[in-house]
Amino acid sequence: MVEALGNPLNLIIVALGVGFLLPLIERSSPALSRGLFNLTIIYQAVLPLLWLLWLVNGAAAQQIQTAGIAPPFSINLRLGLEEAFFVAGVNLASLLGAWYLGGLLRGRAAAMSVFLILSMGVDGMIMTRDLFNLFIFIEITAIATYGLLSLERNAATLTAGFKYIIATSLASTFFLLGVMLFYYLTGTLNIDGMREQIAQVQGPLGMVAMSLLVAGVVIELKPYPANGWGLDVYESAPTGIAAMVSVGVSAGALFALYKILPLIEPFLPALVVVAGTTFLASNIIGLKQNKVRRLLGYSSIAQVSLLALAMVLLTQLHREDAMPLVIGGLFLNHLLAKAGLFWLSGALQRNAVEDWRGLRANPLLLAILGLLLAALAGLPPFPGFWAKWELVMQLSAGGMVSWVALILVGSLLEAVYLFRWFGRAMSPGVQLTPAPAVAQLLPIVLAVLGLLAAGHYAADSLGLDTLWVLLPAYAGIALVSIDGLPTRPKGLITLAIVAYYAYRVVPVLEGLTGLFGLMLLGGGLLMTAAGLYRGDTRRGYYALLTMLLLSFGGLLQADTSLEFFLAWEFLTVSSYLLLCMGRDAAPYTLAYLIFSLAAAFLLLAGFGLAYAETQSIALADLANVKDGAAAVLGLLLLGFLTKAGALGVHVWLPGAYAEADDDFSAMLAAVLGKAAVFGLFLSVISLGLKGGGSDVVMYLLSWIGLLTAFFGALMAIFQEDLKKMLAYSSMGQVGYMVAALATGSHLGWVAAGYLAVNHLLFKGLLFLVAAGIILRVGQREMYKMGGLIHNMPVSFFGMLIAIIALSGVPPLTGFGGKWLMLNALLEKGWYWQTGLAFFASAVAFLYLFRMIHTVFLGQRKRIHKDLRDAPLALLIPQLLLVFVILALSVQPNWLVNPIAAIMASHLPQTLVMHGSLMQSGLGYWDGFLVINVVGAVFMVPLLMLLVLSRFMRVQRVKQFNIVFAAERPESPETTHYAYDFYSFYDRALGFLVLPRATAFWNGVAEWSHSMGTGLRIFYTGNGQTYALYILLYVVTLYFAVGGPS
Amino acid sequence: MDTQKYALGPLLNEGLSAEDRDLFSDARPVPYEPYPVAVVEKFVNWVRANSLWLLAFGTGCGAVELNPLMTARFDAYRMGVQMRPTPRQSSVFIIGGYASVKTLKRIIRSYEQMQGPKFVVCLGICPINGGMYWDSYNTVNKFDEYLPVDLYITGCMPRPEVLMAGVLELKKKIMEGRADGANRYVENFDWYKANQKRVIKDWNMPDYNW
Amino acid sequence: MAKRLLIVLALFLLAMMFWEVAANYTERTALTPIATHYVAQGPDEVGAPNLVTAVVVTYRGLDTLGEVTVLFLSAVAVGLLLTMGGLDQKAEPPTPASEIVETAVQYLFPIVLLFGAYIFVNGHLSPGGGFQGGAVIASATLLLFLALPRSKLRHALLIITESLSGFGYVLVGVLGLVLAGGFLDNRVLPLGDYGRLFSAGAIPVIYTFIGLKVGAELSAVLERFKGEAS
Amino acid sequence: MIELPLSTITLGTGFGLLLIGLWGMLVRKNIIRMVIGFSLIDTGIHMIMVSLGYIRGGTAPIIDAAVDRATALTAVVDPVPSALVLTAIVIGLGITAVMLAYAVQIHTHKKTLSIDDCTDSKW
Amino acid sequence: MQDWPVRIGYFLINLTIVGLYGMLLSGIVARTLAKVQGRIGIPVYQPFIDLLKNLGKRTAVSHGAMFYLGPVFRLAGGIGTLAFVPVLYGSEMFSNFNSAGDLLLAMYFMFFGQLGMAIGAGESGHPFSAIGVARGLGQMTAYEVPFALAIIAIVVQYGSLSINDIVAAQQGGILNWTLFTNPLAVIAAMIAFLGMTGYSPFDVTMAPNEIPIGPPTEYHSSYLAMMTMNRAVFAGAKLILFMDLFFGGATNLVELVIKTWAIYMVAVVVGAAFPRFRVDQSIRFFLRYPTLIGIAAIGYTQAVLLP
Repeated sequence: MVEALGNPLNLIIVALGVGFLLPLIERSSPALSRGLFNLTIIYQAVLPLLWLLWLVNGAAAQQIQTAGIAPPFSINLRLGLEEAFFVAGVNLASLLGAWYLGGLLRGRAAAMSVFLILSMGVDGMIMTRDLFNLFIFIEITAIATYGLLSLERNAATLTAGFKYIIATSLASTFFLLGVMLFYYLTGTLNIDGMREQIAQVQGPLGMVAMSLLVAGVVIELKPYPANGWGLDVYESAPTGIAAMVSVGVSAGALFALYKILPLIEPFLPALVVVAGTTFLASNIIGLKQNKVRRLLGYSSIAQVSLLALAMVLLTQLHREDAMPLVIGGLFLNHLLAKAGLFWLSGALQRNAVEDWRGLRANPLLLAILGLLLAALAGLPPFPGFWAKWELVMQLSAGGMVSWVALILVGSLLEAVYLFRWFGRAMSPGVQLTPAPAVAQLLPIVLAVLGLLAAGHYAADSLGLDTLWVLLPAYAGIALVSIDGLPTRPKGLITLAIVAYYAYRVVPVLEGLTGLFGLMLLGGGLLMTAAGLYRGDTRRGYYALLTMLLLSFGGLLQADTSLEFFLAWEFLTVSSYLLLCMGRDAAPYTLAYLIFSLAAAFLLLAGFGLAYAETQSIALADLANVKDGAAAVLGLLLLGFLTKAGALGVHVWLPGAYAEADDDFSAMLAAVLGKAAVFGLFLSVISLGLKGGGSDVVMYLLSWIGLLTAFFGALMAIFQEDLKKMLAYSSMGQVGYMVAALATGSHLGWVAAGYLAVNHLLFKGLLFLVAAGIILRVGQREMYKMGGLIHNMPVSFFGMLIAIIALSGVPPLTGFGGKWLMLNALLEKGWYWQTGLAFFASAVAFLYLFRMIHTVFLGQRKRIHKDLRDAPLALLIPQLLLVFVILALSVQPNWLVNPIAAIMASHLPQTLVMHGSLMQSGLGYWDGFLVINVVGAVFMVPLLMLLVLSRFMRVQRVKQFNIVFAAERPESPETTHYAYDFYSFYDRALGFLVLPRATAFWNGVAEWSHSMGTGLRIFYTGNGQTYALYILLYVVTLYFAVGGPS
Repeated sequence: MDTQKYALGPLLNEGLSAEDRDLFSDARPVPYEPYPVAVVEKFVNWVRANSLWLLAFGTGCGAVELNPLMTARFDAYRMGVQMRPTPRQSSVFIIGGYASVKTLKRIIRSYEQMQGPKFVVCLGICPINGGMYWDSYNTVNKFDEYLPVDLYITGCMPRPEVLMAGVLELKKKIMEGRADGANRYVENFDWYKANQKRVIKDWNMPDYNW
Repeated sequence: MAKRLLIVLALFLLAMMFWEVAANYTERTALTPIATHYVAQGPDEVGAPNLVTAVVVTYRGLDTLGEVTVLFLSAVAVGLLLTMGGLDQKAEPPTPASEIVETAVQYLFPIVLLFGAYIFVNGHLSPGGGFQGGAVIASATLLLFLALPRSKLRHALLIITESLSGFGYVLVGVLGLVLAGGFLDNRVLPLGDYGRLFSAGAIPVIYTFIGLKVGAELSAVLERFKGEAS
Repeated sequence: MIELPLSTITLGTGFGLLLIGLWGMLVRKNIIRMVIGFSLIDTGIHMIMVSLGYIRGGTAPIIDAAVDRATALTAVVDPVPSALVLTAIVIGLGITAVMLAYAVQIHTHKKTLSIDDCTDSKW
Repeated sequence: MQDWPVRIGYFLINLTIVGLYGMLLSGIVARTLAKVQGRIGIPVYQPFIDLLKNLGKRTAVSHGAMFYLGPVFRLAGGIGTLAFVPVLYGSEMFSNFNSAGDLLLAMYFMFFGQLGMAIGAGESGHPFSAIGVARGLGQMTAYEVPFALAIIAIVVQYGSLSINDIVAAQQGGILNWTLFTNPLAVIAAMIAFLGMTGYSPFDVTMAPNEIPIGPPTEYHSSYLAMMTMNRAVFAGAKLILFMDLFFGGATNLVELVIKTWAIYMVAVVVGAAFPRFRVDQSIRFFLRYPTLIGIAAIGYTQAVLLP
């Protein structure tokens, strides 16, 4: 009995039997029919899952014959691992879909049986090994879909349905013709039989046969531009049905393609082009889309064509062994995420993207949406991430670089429109609809859980220490579950977790990673602690923060590029979401994400190229790349530079740094930016010293670095917004590090390390001071402040120390960085760059003075009379940073010696230390002596003034007691010189900082959008035109591949 | 000198609106005493006399006579005289002729912003008795009712040569330690202030412009 | 106009493809190995003289089950589509047919039904089968509707027939799985004497189910289109 | 004059029907006519299918009095395409029925049968 | 190396010499200018009198702690700069604390006083102070470019950042001076020097007629006296630096006086002859020809001097 229940044929038998009976039972007992339906659909889902389990555990693939007669004389089916996987996936989706559709199906036995048979049809498409039988199942699926489409009866659905019928029936007609020609040529209908007889499929008939067969299947996959009909259905069908079409039917068609691949060898290149074009075109057109369902349609088509592309390319490369992960991962990802999103859009009854505003009021829904979108965009820990990774590695190894590029560009575009949607959901707005019923949400939640589980499994299959590498995600999830706690305890919990983690991790790290471990985790902890000043509700903030901080650990501990990339993506995701929490961050988050993802994809491409050459993903083996060293280095550097905000790709930076929560800005600028620097270090250490092309790359890098430094500083001086100024300043500071790294000398790398540590200290300090100011003043526009030194003396002191350290004026730490860097540049012989560095560091004075003056000095506004200093929670970390800066100023060797030792393990040491005296090839610097001399020298005039004050009555006066050309000042606002502070500089050099990069990227965006407009011109909405496209597609395929003999 | 005498508590600054009072100091000016060592005081007086920084504020028609003073013909620089654009750094205030009520207000403000020791020199007849403006509704007649004057240079208008003579006279006075107008102003502060307020109707300044 | 040109071009190119096929097509002179198996072994394995039936019902039984499913689905789909507000109900009432026609139909109707039954019952012996028989039965319904536009079918009966015969078909298939070689094996019943009505195992049974089901479904479809279905 | 084989003629006819049907589907604006076009395509396909299974000089694959089992191997046509056609016909019928039902509903909702007016969703 | 007290003592001697010399220099300059204008001019000791006068002021106001400390920073910056520059070549007594760092240290420490002063002036709340500082800093970024390029050129030329090494390389004859070996660099640096001294046409910071008188507008009394002292010390330090880098340094005080006086007179003469630039004009001026000359200097050094 048990055995009978486990028969895979039951998938067909039970569905059909029940399907036929349902209308009858409905007449006598609706409840019974409903129960039977539920039972069946559960059975349908459980059975393949069990089989999947058995097959994974070593059971043999099932060959199922019918009619008691052996194939090829009868029809046979197969349930191997891949079939079981697809069937299980589809049936799971239909189970959840049925659950979701509950209301629509209730009381409609006919609809229920159609639904059952639809998923049965897809199962059949997947399992059958007979070509004509495949046709039958295609038709079953098609007609079942036609039937279900009619559940929602309005003009749009009906006309879309009709177009769908025309298209699919034409496709199946061609398919049938192809099948018959194949039969004529090979004398069999059995696919395995045909493979044996494939030699017969040649000549003019063979060519026609193949092209018809391919066309039939490919059109089912909705290739661009012959896919308008599919999109119309996605847009207008009931969401549950659209989900089934997107997920189930496409899965069947995809598997059909998989089955016939061996039969159509000559068409593989054409298929690649078709799939690639469709993937790219759909994603470009998706950019223009503002209706969610059609958007999901474009995404569906793109994902399915990506699957097809991967499948065909891997077949071409004969890397079938990679298919389970790539195809399986991508498929599951698409299946659950896409279905989930369709359901969500249905459950919320919102179609226009604009209508999703205000969803952030409901964190659960927002979380679901975010997770599903993240999955769809291929972010970890979801299966799509692993699949894409593996795909890129395999393709790179196979030399298919251009396809890698296409896939990455397409994925990026997809992320753009998906996260634009998320951005809308994060924007403030009115909650339009009441929250949907739990019953409708549960399947979606289950889909999310399924995705997470699948991601975990996929990571397992790559042989990773899954729990450990996915720790950030799990920790995040765990903390979400205690999100109900008050804010500060959550912060303390985060601190405790991360501190323990750091305690475990940091001591293990050595060398460079140790240094960055201290910076990232230590700095992270400090900024987290500073964040405790906020007691307001911050939903999900600490969960994401934990994720962010733990991924620093992942980044540092990564031994392979996979682990590194994983941690990197975790960083991207968590920082993006944290950024989204900023009150007015919505307009800037998308740019942040796009550039972050672009950076990640550049890294991915770089790692792929490296893998292609070394066949290893170990980070240590990066150094073994020889021929492609320059290319790999270039890609990696581009990626990291994008994330670091180098000139040209900096456009995301000011908005992101400025609009994030104030404490998170500090984290972003001071700590997270160092992750990019760490990446730069890694790539330069591994690949920067290879000579040849690498030297060119490094030379370019030095210019990029210094131009970034210069323009960062120059743009900073024109900012009115405190945090924007700091943001540009950060950009400029990172530029110095980049330039120092580019020298490729011991001195330069010491300089880079030193600058990085310093930047962490003073930029963290500045952002924390800014947080305190903004908290008290409630403003970011600096000219609306002024004279706050009297209210916030400690904050002033912090900023003073920070700006002296930043400016590079001795005796504080900043000078060490400048000295090391300039020495390194001069030693390298990069004189022009050195000149630019001087200029940039001089320009930095301008914004530094402007910042401290407009905020703390000058005239205090009347409304700020009673402001208090920042809360202690903010001041303590500030004072700590001040202390560290001062300590390192007194003894720069405490910092330089370890860094020099670390770098000496990579390069011959050129920085020589004699006690506190440092010597480069050109100059020398004794930091300890300098600060002592300066200290002593400072005492002389101080004492003098104190003495003089004894003979001079010094009257402390107030802010309006100034010489004002014999008049009295009327108001602090008009007396405070702050707005457009450097207007003369603007007149002199303002032409340099016209927003060219922004204009360029806007142009790119606009260009992509108009490409979208251009590409979607094919979608006329007319069914007949679509039919014509299909016809043209068929003949084009034929003539493109072979044509008449 | 008895400091108690001047510790009469903060100024009331009644001319200011309540919110402006926070923005201006309400401290009372205090007179300074000579250095305890007489030699030092004498030396410092000599230094003061030889470094006369004029406030570049032409308050009336006489200002036109100040400019030739610095040119090649008269070259007051050689006597240690130079113009300073800010009252904070000046030590000599030359009232250039008649003082209209409107200007008087600015003169007072500028004078109070100068750091002591500071000296006032009146130029021409008008600050003495009003001169040709003696019955004008908007010109003060006896300037020393409003600010302490250390030296008068009479004439209408006095030529630069006379001005230079006046400078020499002022030097002499300073060296002798008799140019104590600043302390007189502080010691009789309430009387001066009352006089000032009597003529200046729109008193929207603090009582003492630090 | 451009579109028209494009259509002509597309069809021309398609015609070129077809021309390739037609020009290079050679008529077969011998059966394929599989067909040879069917012809040589079919009568023994399946016991049906009509080899097409043997192929349809047994060798490619799964296709046929699928085919039945397709028909079922289309009936359901038509039902779903036309349940509410089918054809315009406000159309002019059809002119009644003449008495001769009405009378003739009353006589012809059962005969046509019977003929249909004959066709599906004999499907394994002579040309014909479940689908053909079912179609004939449906044609009887069509005749009825044409002659007597106001006539109604008994809906319950249709559904019961449809469901039970479909289920019966699946059941026979499962019996094949349990009792004989595999799903849809017709040898659950003895093959019997070659060429007899009660032979070829379960084929006549299956064809009966199919015939009933197809007849019922097509009738139902016709009724839906007629537009007066409840 | 070369004598055309029988099946070539039916094959050609089938292709012809297919092309005519396609013309109908692509050019005719009326949905009903498009459905008719589809039926023609279907019929064409069926003819092609049968033609491809034809064996020169073969007869119907029914082994009874007319064809004895001994000679059957050379006397009958391939039964498989016939069987497949049977299936294909039914499927075509099913699709046609659904198309017509859609046509009915579209007419009900839009009061038109012109395919050019069915552009409710576009991009 | 001597003991600390000795070094400090030497430094104090240096400081006094340079300070007095700086004060005297400003008197000389004023007197020279007066002669140009056909006047008798001040006595050369007038700056000392003015300084003492300001020290002898008896009242002062303070706008806050930073205002109070501003002149301290300023003077410390001047003294510190001097501390990091060797006054006479080859003399231990006059080498100051040059061992603490090289040319870069001196260059960057110059900003110390300016920054502190700017913050102090900012606290005064006077808009003219802020405007003056903004202008000063803006112009500073501009003249810093030709100056830096010139410095780079001579660092390339002499292969060292150490001031002592650079001076050493120029010993042995007038033709070894940078002035003659690398004239382009010297031209660039001297134009930058004009900006640094703040005489016209680059006196945008003080600009007595429009923003009287820029950053120190609120400073007076002893504050002003300390700033005057700084002007002397700082100018001295800068002149010595320029002399060391471009004019062969000095081995004795007479040489020092002659050379620095000559360098200073360049600025004075130019200042006497030109009217003031607008700020943006000044910035653009420095970034045009002087910068080009500086670039050419590096190119010349690399192409002609190094091989």
